[in-house]
Amino acid sequence: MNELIVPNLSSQWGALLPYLIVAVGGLLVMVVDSFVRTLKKDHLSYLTMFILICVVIVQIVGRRTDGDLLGGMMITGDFTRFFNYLFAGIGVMTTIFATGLYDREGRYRPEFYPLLLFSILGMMILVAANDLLTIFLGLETMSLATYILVGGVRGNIRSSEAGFKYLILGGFSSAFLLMGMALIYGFAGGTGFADIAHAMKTQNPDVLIVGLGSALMLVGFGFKVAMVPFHMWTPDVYDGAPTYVTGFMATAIKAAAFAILVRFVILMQPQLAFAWYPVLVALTILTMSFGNLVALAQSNIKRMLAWSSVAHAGYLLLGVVTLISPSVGGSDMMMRSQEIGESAGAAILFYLVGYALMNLAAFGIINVMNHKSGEDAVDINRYAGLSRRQPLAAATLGIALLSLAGIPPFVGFMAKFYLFSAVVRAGLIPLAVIGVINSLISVYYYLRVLVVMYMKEPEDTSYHGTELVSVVTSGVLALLVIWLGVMPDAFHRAALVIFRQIHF
Amino acid sequence: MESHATESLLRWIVLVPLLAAAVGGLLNRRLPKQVAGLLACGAVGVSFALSVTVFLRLTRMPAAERFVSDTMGTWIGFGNLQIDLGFTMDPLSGVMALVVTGVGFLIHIYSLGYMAHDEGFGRFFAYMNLFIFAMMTLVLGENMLMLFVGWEGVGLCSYLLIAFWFNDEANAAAGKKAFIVNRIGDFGFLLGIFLIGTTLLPHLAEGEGLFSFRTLQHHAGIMAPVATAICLLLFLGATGKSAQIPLYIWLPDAMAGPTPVSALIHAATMVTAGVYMVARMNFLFVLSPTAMGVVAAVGVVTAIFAATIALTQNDIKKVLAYSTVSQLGYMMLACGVGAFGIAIFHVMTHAFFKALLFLGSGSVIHAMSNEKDMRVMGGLKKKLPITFWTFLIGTLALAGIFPFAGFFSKDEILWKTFSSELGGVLPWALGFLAAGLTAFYMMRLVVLTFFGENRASAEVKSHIHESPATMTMPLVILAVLSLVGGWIGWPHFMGGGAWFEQWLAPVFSSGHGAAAHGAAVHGAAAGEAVHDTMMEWILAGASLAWGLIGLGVGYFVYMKKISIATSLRNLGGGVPYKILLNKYYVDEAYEGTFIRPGYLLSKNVLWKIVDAGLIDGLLVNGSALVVAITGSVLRLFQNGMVRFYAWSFTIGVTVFVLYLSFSG
Amino acid sequence: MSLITDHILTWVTFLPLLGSVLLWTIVRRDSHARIFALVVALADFVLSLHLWFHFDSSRGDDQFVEKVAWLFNGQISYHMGMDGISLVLVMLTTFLGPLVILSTWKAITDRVPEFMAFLLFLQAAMLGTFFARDMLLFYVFWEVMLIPMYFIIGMWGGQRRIYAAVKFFIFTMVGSVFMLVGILYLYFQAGSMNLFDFLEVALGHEAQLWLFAAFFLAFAIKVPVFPLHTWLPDAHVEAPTAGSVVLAAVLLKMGIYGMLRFAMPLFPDGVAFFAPAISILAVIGIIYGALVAMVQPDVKKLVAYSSVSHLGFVVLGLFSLTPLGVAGGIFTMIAHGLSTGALFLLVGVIYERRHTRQISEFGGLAHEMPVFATFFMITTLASVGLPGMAGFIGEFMILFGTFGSETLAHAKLMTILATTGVVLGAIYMLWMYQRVFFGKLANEKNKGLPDLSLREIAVLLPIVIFMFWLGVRPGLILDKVEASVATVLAPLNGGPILTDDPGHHALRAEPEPGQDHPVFIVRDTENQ
Amino acid sequence: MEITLTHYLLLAMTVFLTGMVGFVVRRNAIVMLMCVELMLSSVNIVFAAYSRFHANADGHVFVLMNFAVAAAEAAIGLAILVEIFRRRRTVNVDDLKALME
Amino acid sequence: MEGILFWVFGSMMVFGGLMMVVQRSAVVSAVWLIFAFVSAAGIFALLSAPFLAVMQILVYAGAIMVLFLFVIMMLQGPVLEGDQKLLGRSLWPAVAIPPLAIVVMIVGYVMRNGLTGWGGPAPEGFGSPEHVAGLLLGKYLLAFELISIVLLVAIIGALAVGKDERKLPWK
Repeated sequence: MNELIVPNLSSQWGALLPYLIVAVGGLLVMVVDSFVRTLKKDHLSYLTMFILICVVIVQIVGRRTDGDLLGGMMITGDFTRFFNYLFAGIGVMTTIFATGLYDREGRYRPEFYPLLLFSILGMMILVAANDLLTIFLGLETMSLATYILVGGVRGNIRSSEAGFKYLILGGFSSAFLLMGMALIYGFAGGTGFADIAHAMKTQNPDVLIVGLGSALMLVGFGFKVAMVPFHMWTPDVYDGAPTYVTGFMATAIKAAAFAILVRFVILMQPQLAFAWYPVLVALTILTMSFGNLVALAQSNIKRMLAWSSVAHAGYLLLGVVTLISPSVGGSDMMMRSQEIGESAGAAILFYLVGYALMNLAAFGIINVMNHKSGEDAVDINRYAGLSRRQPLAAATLGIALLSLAGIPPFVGFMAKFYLFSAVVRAGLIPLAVIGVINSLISVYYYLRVLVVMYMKEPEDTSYHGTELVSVVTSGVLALLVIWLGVMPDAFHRAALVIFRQIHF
Repeated sequence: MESHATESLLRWIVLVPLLAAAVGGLLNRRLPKQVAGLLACGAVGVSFALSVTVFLRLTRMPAAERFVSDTMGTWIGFGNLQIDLGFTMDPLSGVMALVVTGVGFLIHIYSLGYMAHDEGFGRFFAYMNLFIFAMMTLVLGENMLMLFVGWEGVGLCSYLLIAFWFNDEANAAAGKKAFIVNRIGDFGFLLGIFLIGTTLLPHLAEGEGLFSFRTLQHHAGIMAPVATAICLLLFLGATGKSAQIPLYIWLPDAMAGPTPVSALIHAATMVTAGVYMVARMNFLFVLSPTAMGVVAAVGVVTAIFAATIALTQNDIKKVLAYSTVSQLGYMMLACGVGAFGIAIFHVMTHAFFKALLFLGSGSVIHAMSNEKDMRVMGGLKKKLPITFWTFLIGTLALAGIFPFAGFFSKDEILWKTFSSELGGVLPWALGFLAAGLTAFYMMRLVVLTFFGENRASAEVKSHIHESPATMTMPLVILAVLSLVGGWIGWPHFMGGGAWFEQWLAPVFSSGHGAAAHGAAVHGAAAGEAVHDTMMEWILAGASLAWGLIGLGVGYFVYMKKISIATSLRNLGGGVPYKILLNKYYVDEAYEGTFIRPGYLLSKNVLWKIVDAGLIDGLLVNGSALVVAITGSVLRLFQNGMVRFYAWSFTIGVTVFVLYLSFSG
Repeated sequence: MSLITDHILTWVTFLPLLGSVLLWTIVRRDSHARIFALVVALADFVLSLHLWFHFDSSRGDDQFVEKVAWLFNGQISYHMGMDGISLVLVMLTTFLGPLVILSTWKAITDRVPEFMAFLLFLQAAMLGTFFARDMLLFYVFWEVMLIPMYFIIGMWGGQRRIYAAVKFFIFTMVGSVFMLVGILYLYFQAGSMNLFDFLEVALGHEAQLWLFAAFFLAFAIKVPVFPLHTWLPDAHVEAPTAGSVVLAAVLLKMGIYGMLRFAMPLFPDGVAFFAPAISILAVIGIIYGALVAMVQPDVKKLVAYSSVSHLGFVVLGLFSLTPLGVAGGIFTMIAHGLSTGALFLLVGVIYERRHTRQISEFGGLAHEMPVFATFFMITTLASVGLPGMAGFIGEFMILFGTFGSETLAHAKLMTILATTGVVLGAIYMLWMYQRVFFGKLANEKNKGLPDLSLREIAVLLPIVIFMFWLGVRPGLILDKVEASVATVLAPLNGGPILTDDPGHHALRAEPEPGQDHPVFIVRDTENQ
Repeated sequence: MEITLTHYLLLAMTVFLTGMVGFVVRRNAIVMLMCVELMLSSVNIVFAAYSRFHANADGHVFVLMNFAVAAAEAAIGLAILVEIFRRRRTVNVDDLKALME
Repeated sequence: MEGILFWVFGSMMVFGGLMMVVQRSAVVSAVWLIFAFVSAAGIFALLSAPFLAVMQILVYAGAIMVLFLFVIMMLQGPVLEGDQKLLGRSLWPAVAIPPLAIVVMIVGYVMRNGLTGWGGPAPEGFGSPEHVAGLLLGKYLLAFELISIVLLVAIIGALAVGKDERKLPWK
C-alpha cells in the first residue's frame, strides 16, 4: 500500500550530530568501563564531561541545518540547541558533583555515566520531538534512565524505594500520557505535529476526544514537572535519590518537561487550549501554593527543595498559562498578544536557566555536606554554623537560596521579574498577585536555612562539605547567579529570539 | 512698614549668657569655682549693662517710635513663610529685659554664696546662664517663634535646675513634671501659633515675617474672626508657664530646686512669661471679650485658690510658691481686665519682692542646714537680722502695705478690676479677699520663722548663722527695690504720674484704644472721673486696711493665741484643713484621672493587648501561624503511600474529565 | 577627575559596595577591616560632599543624571539622578556611615570583616535607593537592602535576633511584592520603567486607587505606619547598635522617601482618596507610638516606639499635601535620623558597658557618667523637639503645614491630635531619662562605669553639632529641598496654603504663568 | 447492532479504568505493575482502533513501541523490586515508608 | 460476526482485568492478566491488526508475563500471600467514584453525540507485518533506533540494580 519513505539522512548529519554524540558516547562510556581495567576511578567522569562538552562544541561550530529531521520526527533549531546547551551544562555539573562522592561506600556507580548520558539523550530528543511517538520515546528514555539513577544505589533502601515509587508512578502517568496521545492520534489521524496542526486547522476539534487527549497529555507532562496533584512523588523521590541525581532531576528533567510542555501547548493552542485552560490555571495556583506551604513545614533540606521545586514548577506553569491565556488568542489583538506570548516564553526559558543555576548551586553544596561516616546532612540543623566552618560553602548555598526566594540582585529575582511581567502584561493581575504572595511565603523557608547557617552556633561540627571541587564549582555557579541577576538582558534577548523560532 | 532703628547690641544681651553657659558647661569642673562664678555673674552683668544701654537709648526716642531691632538673618525660610532670627526691644520688652537681667544678676551674686559648697557649682551656673539666655530670647525675640524658643528654653532650664540635685528622685520627678506640664501649655501655644499663621499667611506682603509681632499687630484685624480661639489657645500656654489653673500644679513641686532657682525662675522671671506673652499679644486679646473674660476669671480664681492653699502649708518655700501662684493670678486678672500695663507693673514689683522673699527664705534654709519646715524654725530674728529685716520688707510689699512696691501694683490691679468694663465687683471682691489672705499667711510665715523660740534640734541650732555678704547684699538691694520700686507707678489719684503705665502705653495703645472705646460706648463722662478718684481713694484705703488686718490677725494668731489656729484647723472636723493642706487633692485628682489611667491604658491595653496581642500576635504571627499550620496539614497528604499518590493523580484526571464534559 | 565627577552618583553608590566586596575577599584581619571600612565610608562621604556643593538648589529637577540602558532595549535603564530630597537623605546616609563604623570599634568583635562588609553593602543599597529613577532599579536596591540588614540583625543581634531578623525581612517583603505587581502594571501602561514616563501615564481612577494601595503598603511597612509597625521594635531591640542606628536613621526614611517620590506624585487620585485615612493612621501612630513608648521597660524599645511616633508626624506632613508639611517631613526625617541615630548610639554605649538595656537596671547614671548623661540629655531634647534644635523645625513645619492644609479632611482636628504627640514625646523621653540618669545610684553594677571615651565622643559630637546647627540654620536643608518639593507636589496640584494666593508666587519653582504643565524634568540632562 | 469505533473506545476506557482502580487498591507492587500493563494494553486498543478508523498504521507502530517500553519498564521495575525485596522481605507498597513526611 | 466476537473478546478482557484486580494472589492475578492479554490479541485481530495480535501474544502475554511470573516465583513467600484485604470499606467510595464519574460523563457524552462509524472497510494489507515494517524502517526509523536505546537502558538498569555489586560484569 504506502511506499517505503526513507528519510534522506545525508543532509541531516550535522543536525543529528549532537544526538549521535551523546548516544554513541553513552555506549562508549559503557564499553570503556567494561573493558579498560586500568582506569582510575574518575576517568569515566572525564570521558562523560568530554562527551557533553563535545555536544556543546559541535553545536557551536557545526552547521546549522534547522528544521525537520528524519522525516518530521524531530525538529531542530535554536530552541533545541538552547536546551542542548542547558542539558550539557547540567550534565557536566552533575558529573562533577557525582564524581566527588566516589570514595563513599556504595556510591561507586559506573553505570551512572552511561545512564546520565542516555537520560540527557532522552531529554534532547524530547525537546526536539516533532511527533507524539518521539515525545513518548524521548520521555521514556529519559525516565527509564532516571529511574535507575534514582533507585540504583545498591544497599540504600531509601534510594531503592525512591526509584520504585518514581518508576511505578511514572508508569502510571505514562499510561495517561499515552492515552492522551492515542486520542489525539485518533483525532488527527497522525502522530506528527504537522498532522496535528493541520487537523486542528481543518477540522472541528471534538472537545472530549481532543480536549481529553490534550488534557491527559498535560497530565503526563504535569507529572514530570511536578504539577499538583500529580506532584506527590516529588518530595519522596528527591529525598531518596542521591543528592546529585536530585539536582539533576530538579533542573534538567524539569527543563526538558517544560520545553516539551511549552511546545505542546503552543501546538494545541489556540483552538483547544481553552478547553482546559481554567483547570490549568487552578492547578497552577494550587501548585505554587501547595509547594510553598508544605515546604514551610520541612526540616529536611532536600525535601524542602523538593517542595520548592514544586512551587517553582507552579511559577513556570504561570508562564505557560500566560503563554496561552485567552487574550493571546484574540484575533484583533494578534500583534500585541504575540508579543505577550513571546515575553512569556522567553521568561520561561530564562527562568529554567536561572532555576538550573541556582538549584545546582544549592544541590552542589548539599550534595557534599556529609558526616565523616558518609551520612548525608539532610537535616537543616546540620548546617548550623556552616558559615564559620566553610564560609564559601555557606555563602554559595546562601546566595542560591536567596536567589530561589527571588531576592535581587540574584537571577531568581530577574527570572521572576520577567515571568511576572509577562503575566501582568497579559492582564492576569490576580495570578501575578497570587504568585508574589507565594514567593513571599517561600522567603520564610529559604531564610530558615540561612538562619541556621549564619545565625546559629554549630551543635555538631562534624558535618561539612567534603569535596572542594564541588564547593568551588557551586561557588562559580553562584557567581553566575549574581551575574545573570545583574546583567540579564543579553541573555533574555537571546531567549526571546530563541522562543520566537517555535512560536506561532 | 515703618522703618525702625537697628541695634546690634541687642543680640549680645542674649548671646553673652549663652556663650558663658557654653564655656561654663563645657569646662564644668575643670574651671575653678571662682572663675566659673565670675564668668557667670559677669555674663549676666554684661547682659544687664547692655540692656540698660539699649533701654536708655529707647528712652531717648519719640514715644511712638520706641523700637529697636536686631535681625540676624532668616531662620526658617520656606516659600512665603519667612521667620527671622532676630531680637527687638520696645518699652515692654525693655522693662522685662531690665527686670530679668537685673534681678537675675542679683540672684547670680546671691548664688555665689548659696551654692559655694555644692559640687555642681559649675553646672549650676551654666544652667543659670542658659536660663538667662533663654529668658532673654523669650523677652526680646522678634517673633512668636523666637518667643517660643525662649519659652521652651526657660522650661528646659527650669527642668534642669529643679532636677539639679538629681540624687533625690523627687527632685528629678518635680523637674520632669514642670517640663511636661509646661508642654501641655505649649500644646495650646503651638496651636495658637498655627491658627495665627494660617489666618495671616495669605495676607502677607512680600518679605514680611509671618510671626513677627509687628506684623501681627499690623494685621490684627484680619485675625478678628478667630481671635477668641487664638487667644484661648495662647492662654493655655500661658497657664502652663505662669502656673494658672489648671496647670499650676508644677510650680509648688518646683521648689525642689535650689532656692536661687526658685527666686529667679519660679518667682521673678520665668513664671511671668505667660503674663508677658498675654501682654505682648494684647492687640489680639482685646479683640475677644470672651478670651479676656476667661483670662480674668482664671486669674482671679487662681489668686484666691492658691492663697487658700498657702494658708496651711508648712514648707517655707511651698508657702511662697503658692503665694507666687496667687500673685500670678493677680497679674492675669489685670491682663484680663485690660490693664496690661499694670500687669507688667506687678510683674516687676513682684519680681523684686518675691525674689527677695525667696532669697530670704534661702538664707533661712541655708542657716537651718537645709531645713525647710517652718514648724521646726522660729526665733531667727536675732540670729539672722539682715535676713529678717529684708524679709519683713518683702512681706510688707507682698501684703500690699503702703508705700512698699506691692501696694502700688496690687492696688492698681484691684482698682482696674473694679472699674474696668471687663471687671466688676465680684472679681474685685475675690481679689480683695485674696489680698487679705496673702497678708495673713505671710505674717504666719514670718512669725513661725522669725519670732518665738527656735524649735530646731540642738545640732542645727548650733550652726545657725547669718549668711555671707554675697547673699545678704542682694537681699538688701532687693529690699530697697521692694520699697521704692513701686514708686515709678505712683498713681494719678495720689498725685503721681503713673509713669510706668505711660512708658508702656505705646505698646498697649490698641488696648487702651479698646478700653477708651468701651468707655465711650458706655458714656463715661468727666464727672465720673471725679467719682472715680473718690472711689479709688476709698478702695486703696480699704485694701491697705485689709492688708494690715491680715497682718495683724496673722501676728495675733500665731504669736499670741496659737489655739485659734488649732481650733481653725479642727473646724468642720478638720476636713477643710485637710483639703487645704493637701492642696485640694488636685495632684491626686490628676493622677487618678489622667496619669494613672493613661499609664495603665498604655501598658495593659495598647502595648500588651493591641500591640503584642492583636497586631503582633493575632495579625502578624497569627497569619504566619495559619500559613505554617496549613503547611503542616497539607504535609500530611504526603504519607509515603504510593497508592494514595496514585489516587490523588486520578482525582486530578477526574477533574479534567469532569470539567471538559461540562464545558463541552 | 572627570571620570569620577561625570559618574558621581555611581561612584557614591558603588564605592561602598566595592569596599564590601574587598572586605569579603581580601581584608581578613579584624583590625584591618575596621580601618578599611572606615576609610571607605569616609571616602564615600567626601565624594558625597561633591554632590552637596555642586548641587543647584534653584532647580527642582534631577541633577547629575546618569542613564544607561539595562533591560528591554532600554525601557528599563540604569537611571540615576538626584534632586534636593535625595540629596539631603544621601548626605544623612554618608554622614552617618563613618560614624556608625566608628561606633562598632569595640562593640563588634566577632566576624568583623563580614560585619563591615554588610554595613558597607547596606550603605550602597540605601544610596542606590535614593538615586534610582528607574522603578525596577529602585526596586532592586530596595530589596537588596534587606539582605545586609537581615544578616546584621541576625548575626550580631541579641537574644531573639533570629525572630527579629526574619520578621524584619518578611514584613518588608510583604509590602514590596505587591508593589512589584504595581510596578509591572505601570510598566506596561507606560512602556518604560522610567519614573518620569510613569508620571505621564494617564491612569484611571480605580487603577490609581489600587496602585496607590500597593505602593503605599510597601512604603508604609517600611516607615512604619501604625498597624504595620510591630516589626520595628523587635528589629531595633535585637539589632546591634550599628544596625539600629542605620535602621532608624536611614532605613525608615526609605518608606517616606518612597511615598514622596513614587506613591504620591504617581497617583493623585489615590492620594486624594486615601489621604484622610492615612492621616488618621498617622495621628494614631503619633499618639499610640508615644503612649506605648512610655511604658516600655527597655530603652531601645522605647526609642523604637518613639520612631513610630515621630514618623507618624512625617507621614501626616506628607499627606497634608502642602509644600510646608512635606518639607517639614523631609526635615524631620533628617532631624529624626540624627536624634534617633544618636539615641541608639548612646544606648549602645551603655549596653556595651552593662549588657542590659532595662530601664530598671539603671538609675543615677548621671553621677558616674556625666558626659554621657549630657550627650544623652541633648539628644533627648533634640528628640522631643526642643526649639532651637533640629527636631523642632520639622515638627513645627509639619504641624503648621497640616493645620493650614485645605485638601486634607479635618486637617485642623488632625493637627490638634498630632500636637498632643509633642506633649507625650516629652513625657516618655524625660521619664526615661529620669529613671536612667537621675536618682540615687542604686544598682551596684553601675558603680564605676567608665564615661564616654574619646572615640565615642568623636562619634557623637558631629551628630550633636548638627542637631544644633540645623535647629538654628534649617535653611541648610530647606533651601536644598524647596524646589524639589514643589516639583514632587506639582502633580498633586500643590498645597493650597502656600500657593493659593495668586498675589504671591510663593515657591521659586512655581511654573511660569504661561506654562500649562509644570516641568518635571529637564530632558536635556538625561540625554547627555 | 454494528460494532463501531466508539465501542472499542468504550471498551478501552473500561479496561483502562479497571487498571487504574486496580493500581489504587492493590498493595502488591507486582500487581500494581501489572495494572500498569493493563492500562497500557487498553491504550494499545485505542491506537489500534484509531489506526483502523484512519486506515493508517501509524498507530500500529506506536503500539509496537509501547510493547517495548512496557517491557523495559517492567524489567527495571521488577529489578528494583527484587532489590527492595532483598532488604525488606516485602513487596507491599504500603510498607515502603522510608520516605514520607 | 464481528459483533459477537467483539462482545466475547471485550467481555473476556474486562473480566480478565477485573479478576486480576480482585484476586489476592499475585500468581493468580498474573494468570488473569495473561487471559486479558490474550483477549486483547483477539481485539487486535478484530481491528485488522494481525501483526499486533501476534505480537501481543508473543511479547506481552509471552515474554513480559513470563518475566512477571518468574519474579513472583523467585520472590516467593510474601508475594504469593497477596493482600490481606484490598481496601478499607470506607475508602471504596473515594476510589470508585472518580472512575465511575468518568464513565458516566463519557457514556453521557457518547449518548449525546452518537456513535462514530468506521467509514469503510480496512484497506487491503492493512496492519500486515509488511505494512508496519515499512513504517518502522522508513518514517519511524528514529523511533526504531530509539527503542533500542530504551531497551539498552533497561538492560543496564536491570543489571545495575539487580546484580550484586561484586558480580557486576565489569568489575
